[in-house]
Amino acid sequence: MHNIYTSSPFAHNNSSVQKVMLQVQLAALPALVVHLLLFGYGIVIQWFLAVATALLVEYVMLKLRGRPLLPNMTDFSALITVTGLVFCIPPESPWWVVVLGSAFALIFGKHLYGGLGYNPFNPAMLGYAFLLLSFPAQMTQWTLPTELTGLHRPFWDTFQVIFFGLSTEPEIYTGATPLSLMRSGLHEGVSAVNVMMSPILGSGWFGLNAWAWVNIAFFIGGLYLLLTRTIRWQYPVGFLGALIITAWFFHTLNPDVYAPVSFHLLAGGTMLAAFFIITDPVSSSTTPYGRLIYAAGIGLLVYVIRNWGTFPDGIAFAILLMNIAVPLIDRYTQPRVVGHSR
Amino acid sequence: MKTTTLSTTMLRAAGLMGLFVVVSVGLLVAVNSFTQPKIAEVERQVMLNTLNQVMPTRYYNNNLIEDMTWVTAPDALGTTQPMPIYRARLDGEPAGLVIETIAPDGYSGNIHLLMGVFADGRIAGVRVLSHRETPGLGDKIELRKDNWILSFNGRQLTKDNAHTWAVKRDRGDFEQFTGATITPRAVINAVKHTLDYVNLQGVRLYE
Amino acid sequence: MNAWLGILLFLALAVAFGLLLGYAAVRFKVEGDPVVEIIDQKLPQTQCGQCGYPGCKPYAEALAKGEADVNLCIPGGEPTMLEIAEILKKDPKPMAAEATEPKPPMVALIDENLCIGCVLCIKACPVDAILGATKMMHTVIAKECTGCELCIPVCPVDCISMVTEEVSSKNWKWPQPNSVTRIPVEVKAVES
Amino acid sequence: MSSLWQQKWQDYQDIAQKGLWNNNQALVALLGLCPLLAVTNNTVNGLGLGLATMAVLLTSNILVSLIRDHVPSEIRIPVFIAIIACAVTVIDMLMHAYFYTLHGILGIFIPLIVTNCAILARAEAFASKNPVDKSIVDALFIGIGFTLVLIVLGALRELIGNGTLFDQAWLLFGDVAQNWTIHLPDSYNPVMLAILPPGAFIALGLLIALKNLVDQKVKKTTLTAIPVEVKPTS
Amino acid sequence: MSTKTMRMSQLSHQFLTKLSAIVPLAKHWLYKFHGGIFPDYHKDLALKQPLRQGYMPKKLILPLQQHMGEPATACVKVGENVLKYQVIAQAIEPRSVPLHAPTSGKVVAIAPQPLPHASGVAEMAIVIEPDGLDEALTNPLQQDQLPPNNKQDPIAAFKHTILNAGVVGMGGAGFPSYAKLPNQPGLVKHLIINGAECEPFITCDDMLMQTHPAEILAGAHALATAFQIPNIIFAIESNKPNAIKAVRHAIAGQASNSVVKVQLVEVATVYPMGGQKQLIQELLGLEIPHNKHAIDIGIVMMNVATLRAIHHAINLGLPSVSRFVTVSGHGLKEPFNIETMIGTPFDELAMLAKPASSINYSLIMGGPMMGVRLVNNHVPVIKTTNCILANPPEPIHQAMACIRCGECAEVCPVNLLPQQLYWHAKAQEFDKTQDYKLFDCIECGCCAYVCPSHIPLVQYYRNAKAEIREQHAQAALAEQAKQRHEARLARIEREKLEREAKLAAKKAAVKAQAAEATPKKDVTAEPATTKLSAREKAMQAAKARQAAAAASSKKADSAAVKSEPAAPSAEDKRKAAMAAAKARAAAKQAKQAQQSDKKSATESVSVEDKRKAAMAAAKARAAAKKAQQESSDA
Repeated sequence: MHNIYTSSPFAHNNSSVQKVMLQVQLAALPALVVHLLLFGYGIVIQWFLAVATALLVEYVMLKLRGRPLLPNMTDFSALITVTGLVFCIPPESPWWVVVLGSAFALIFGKHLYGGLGYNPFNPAMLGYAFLLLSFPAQMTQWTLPTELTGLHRPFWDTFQVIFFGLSTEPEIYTGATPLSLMRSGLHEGVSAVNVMMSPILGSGWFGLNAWAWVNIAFFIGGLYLLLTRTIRWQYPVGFLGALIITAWFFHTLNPDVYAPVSFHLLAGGTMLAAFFIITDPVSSSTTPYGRLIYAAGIGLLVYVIRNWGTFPDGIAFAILLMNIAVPLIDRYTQPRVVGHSR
Repeated sequence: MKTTTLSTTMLRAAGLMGLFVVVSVGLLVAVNSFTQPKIAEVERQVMLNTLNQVMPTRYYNNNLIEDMTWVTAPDALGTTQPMPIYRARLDGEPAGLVIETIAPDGYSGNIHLLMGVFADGRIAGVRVLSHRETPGLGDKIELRKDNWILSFNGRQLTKDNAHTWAVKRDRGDFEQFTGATITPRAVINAVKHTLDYVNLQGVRLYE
Repeated sequence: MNAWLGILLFLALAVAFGLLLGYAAVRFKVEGDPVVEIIDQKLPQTQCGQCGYPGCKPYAEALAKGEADVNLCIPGGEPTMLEIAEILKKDPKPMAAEATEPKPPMVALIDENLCIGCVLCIKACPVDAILGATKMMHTVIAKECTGCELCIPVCPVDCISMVTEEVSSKNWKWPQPNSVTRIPVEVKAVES
Repeated sequence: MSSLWQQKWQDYQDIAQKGLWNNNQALVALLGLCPLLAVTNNTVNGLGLGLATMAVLLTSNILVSLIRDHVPSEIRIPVFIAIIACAVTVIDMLMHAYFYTLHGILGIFIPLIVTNCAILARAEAFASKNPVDKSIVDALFIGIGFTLVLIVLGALRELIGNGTLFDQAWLLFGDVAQNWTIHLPDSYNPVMLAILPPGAFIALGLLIALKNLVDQKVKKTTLTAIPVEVKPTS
Repeated sequence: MSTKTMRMSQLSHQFLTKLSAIVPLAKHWLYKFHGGIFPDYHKDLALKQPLRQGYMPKKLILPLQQHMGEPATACVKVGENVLKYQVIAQAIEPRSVPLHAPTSGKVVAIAPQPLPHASGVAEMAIVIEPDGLDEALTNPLQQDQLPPNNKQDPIAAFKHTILNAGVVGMGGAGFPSYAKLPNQPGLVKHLIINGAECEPFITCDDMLMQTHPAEILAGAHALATAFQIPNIIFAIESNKPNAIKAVRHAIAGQASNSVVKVQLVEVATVYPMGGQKQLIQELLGLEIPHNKHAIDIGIVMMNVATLRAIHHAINLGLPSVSRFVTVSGHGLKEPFNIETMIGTPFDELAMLAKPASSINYSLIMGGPMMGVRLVNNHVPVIKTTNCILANPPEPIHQAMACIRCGECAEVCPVNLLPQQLYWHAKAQEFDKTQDYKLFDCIECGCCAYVCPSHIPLVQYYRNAKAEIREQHAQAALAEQAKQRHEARLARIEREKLEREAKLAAKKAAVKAQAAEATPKKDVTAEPATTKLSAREKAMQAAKARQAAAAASSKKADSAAVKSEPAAPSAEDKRKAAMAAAKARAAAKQAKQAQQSDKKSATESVSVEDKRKAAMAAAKARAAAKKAQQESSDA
């Protein structure tokens, strides 16, 4: 039935969910390129695998839930979810890792809650946490940058590795990420400064390691998102601010045991989280102050988990924990409405 | 009228509750006295089974559980607390030792180990009693998850082969686990230190 | 020895608590039933008697005692049934087929040409919303009519009809956009 | 006479159906979830706890039903709790003596059966209002229903999370069960999340959803719900 | 404020204005309130054409309801000839203003006509066919014949005049202007002349300020003089340079002979600058407290067109019969501003602007942000109509799920959380919407304008507000019904007691008579006491009757009932209730049978059947009543 009562306004600024999502996807491109240059073709294959999974899962779930395919399939939110996830998993992990992760993220993280807009948890991080808990062995072995191993694996080889497993010794070109390196180094009594000197952490373009370069690429993409006002400033400022302050505090306290600020900023998924993951509006706080608190909480938790937790990087768990706190944060950070006293 | 209702209600409630509690506690006392010896017996048996995992019965014929002493060796056993040592003897001669030891530098805290050492310094067996390592990564030290722990069997520690007591990444003989090198390192070190201690002490531990 | 001590200790505890509970049971007995008032607040107060009770309050009392089903209030419809079920912690029951939706508000209108002034409707009206006297024409005070329809069957000349309030710019409501998102409470089984 | 028996039979069937399905303590009433979620990372653990719970339930239901007319209402809860606590402690001691290892694995969850609200709920809601025979039937089927959920949940989680089924069955069934364990092929990569605590919640959620789905299908229902159509807003 | 700080603020303002051309974000630093948007204004469309005047419509439709408040009451008859300025509908209810004939002509109908309202409902209107002569009444407002008590009081006289002139707020909401003003002098500290006109497309105020600045100022001065207002601020948005120039010139021209100097303020161009709350915040830094009006903090804000109408009423003695209207939109080839009579149909005006294609789409009354899409295009210009917008329909965006991006909260000028409001409004959780201050929403439409999911947010809020209002109204009605029912029960109870008392008295009297008839010396005292008690009872009954009468007239409280003596036993009552319920069930069955008959027998149900069914039902009911009475008598 055509609804004859339509309400003002009859004008719109022509923004749309799709445009927002595509903007985010666009901003992830520099990181994709850097990743591709430094870690080989793995990311591309994983990305296509993830997108194919996402399409299939979206289709099946929408059919099962009896929802129309059209606006829901094309909102590109699943694309952003799996893109976030793909950057988190080792580029040459077996194909079923990314497939299971994407499927879990979309089914359990989104559709079972009622679809886009109703999910309390960040689907990408839910998928990542699922993978990390379920397949820790696969998830903690990161492909070493080609710079370091000197192995520039051709596309076809990468493809074979992902789909049929490895033929040669894995130790040669997989290893620990800077964060796990730092963890095990510190564990064995090596001082943080000395860990920083280790070849994996220092070798690369301009003396920065591959992971740092990916982070920088994310930072550049993130600045673009900030400038186009696609994301709110509270997220990166709160998150990075909290991380910098805590890291600086502890590093000043004891530089032997606590890694410097620069290390925390350029290792693991810091920048990915700051500009691409925690900025997911659905699962984050929705009030201006709330966003700042939410982001700062994640920054703090990331530092805590990195230093004292069971897993080397704490992005996923920090975000999921703060997701739980969102309703509370929202409740207590409502802005003062004009005409009301505080 | 009202006061009598109140007092009768109160007395009735108190009496009934008292009755129930007396019957219940009486029953418990009875069952307890019946099961207590049985439990003690089972506990002993279980203990023995555990010890036998690292010290097979065919190598000794004394009462392993009774022949126990405490030693304190913070450097070797990873704790300042005294740890139990069970002495296995074959016809009165020293046959081997079963030692509880701790690897203090596990990824998430202490790893409690039980190891059996023959009198000649060969390892009879090592088992993990308890740990808090990451599931899927470090927990392969459990026999239920992986056979890795069996790779200690029959090993000796000499001056020449001390450097082989390490994971392959550190140019040793032992496999490491994908994604977790800290845990096997910790276990290997703990076993190595304990073995070192046993070799050093020699027959003194059987006294 | 220990066992006896244990038994004695528990006995003492049991007796003490028994006394306490007995005392509390007599002294802190709750009188009266505030639930009636709460339910009465939720009922539409049409006083129509369609529930089989002579008014909203009696129905509320019956509900509080657990004597009545939660689904009897026809004018309140499903929303009221759900509220009652919620208050009484009972399972919702489906409404009779004609009453799943609350009816649009209606008021009685007396056709003044037909009215013979019998005062029967005045007697039937539960809220005294009909004015008139014997042999005089009657009229409904529309503002006070609850739309209970009790006056319709008693009228010997069938001069009363129910009319809906006309939509005007004053009482018109913005509809919810695409308002089709009602979630059902009861999934009705269809016998196969 | 026979009609009386028929009536009883009918009642028993009714109670059984409620206990197993319609009022399943784990899937419908959502009672006793703490032990349920904690121990079901393996089929045998689930079965063990289920049987222990059932034994307690049976004892407490019988006793409560027997004494129901003699206990004034103000002290009924303490008395019920006393009965339950007593039964649990006895079973705890017996398990300690005869199933030592299983007792060690189930650990604190055996004593915690005292606080399993399913048991107190049955005592209060059923046994204290019904004769002994019905209470026994109720306890049996509530217990079976609860145990079945524990087993299914345990099997599901063990299979997905560990790649095995009936692992450690000898803890409960003795040495005959040494090779009851079923292993999935080695190429299967266990999804470890399933045996971790979050897996318990997810698996239980899925089981509940499945139960509701079956109920819907059984009733041959037509939904009166209109799915949320996203219509063009003009 | 010293000149130095003023200069500084001017400089920084200029800098920010320049900056905002490069950095869009800087636009937000140019004004004081939260949020706001910068839509495409399209104001030049209608401004390109000169003002049109003197259009004589073929027919004038004058709805009795032109504004907020109660409708006026028609005081002319069909067929009557009316003159320009003649009162055709009177203000009888409070919060109502009279309606005047905009031109001379003949009343051709007084009937429901579609209103320029979102609902599209038809309501009573007077339709006048102009005779083209435009004959006017002289001295239409008869200011010389003020009511005696108003003569001394300038404020009362002022309010009386603008009420009689039918002046209502012409900016949008249409609040009767007299009702906005206080009754005492000195209460108003600031008069704000609202020339902000922030909605896209609309330029009628702009045009008015360009063409009649002196009249606006004259109206303001009249108001300021009557109410002794010390401060007048004239606010114009910066995107109306010609209007600013004209007004500045007019102020300069009047400065010498006016009491209060008008302060002209150029405010930033941002939507919704013209909103009352926003403009006050911008100009004075004050917020209107929740649930209060501007006048409560000493501010009166008037739209420029309203002030002109006040000038016409006070200084010229003319009622409000015409207004400036913008006719614009992308569907028109020659958009324009026009001074037209109230009652001119929209479609006639739209045709004047040479539509690009036939207007087979809905016109919008007002601007695109807060306007009303019409259900029917043949509706008249009313006193609040500022714009007729003809925008051909655009491709429809499907509404998608809210992603809580918070754009809406960023632009909300009253700092609400529209995303949360939407969530709860959609779920019909009205308590929660009120927690999130739903009623502070000004429905400006900024949130929906920026919503990337294209959710019609404002409509959700409008729906929620309407539902809440209805809920409140219904709760009040239910409470009233309950009280009346209880009062009735109390009355019936009392009447029954009275009857019983009477009966007892009678019986006693009869007995007493019988006793007297057979006199026995030793019991002479007895009948006397019986008599006495009978009389007492009768007196009690009389008292009870009085009390009942008083109580029922006052909707007696139940406390009075409880104090009545000897209620019938609960058992009896219940029996009666049950019997009644049974009978009712029977009646209901009969009714249902009748209804199902009705359904099956399609349209043509014989009256006979209906009657029979009704009779059956009535009989059942009578039986029920009887049963009730019997049991209560027992």
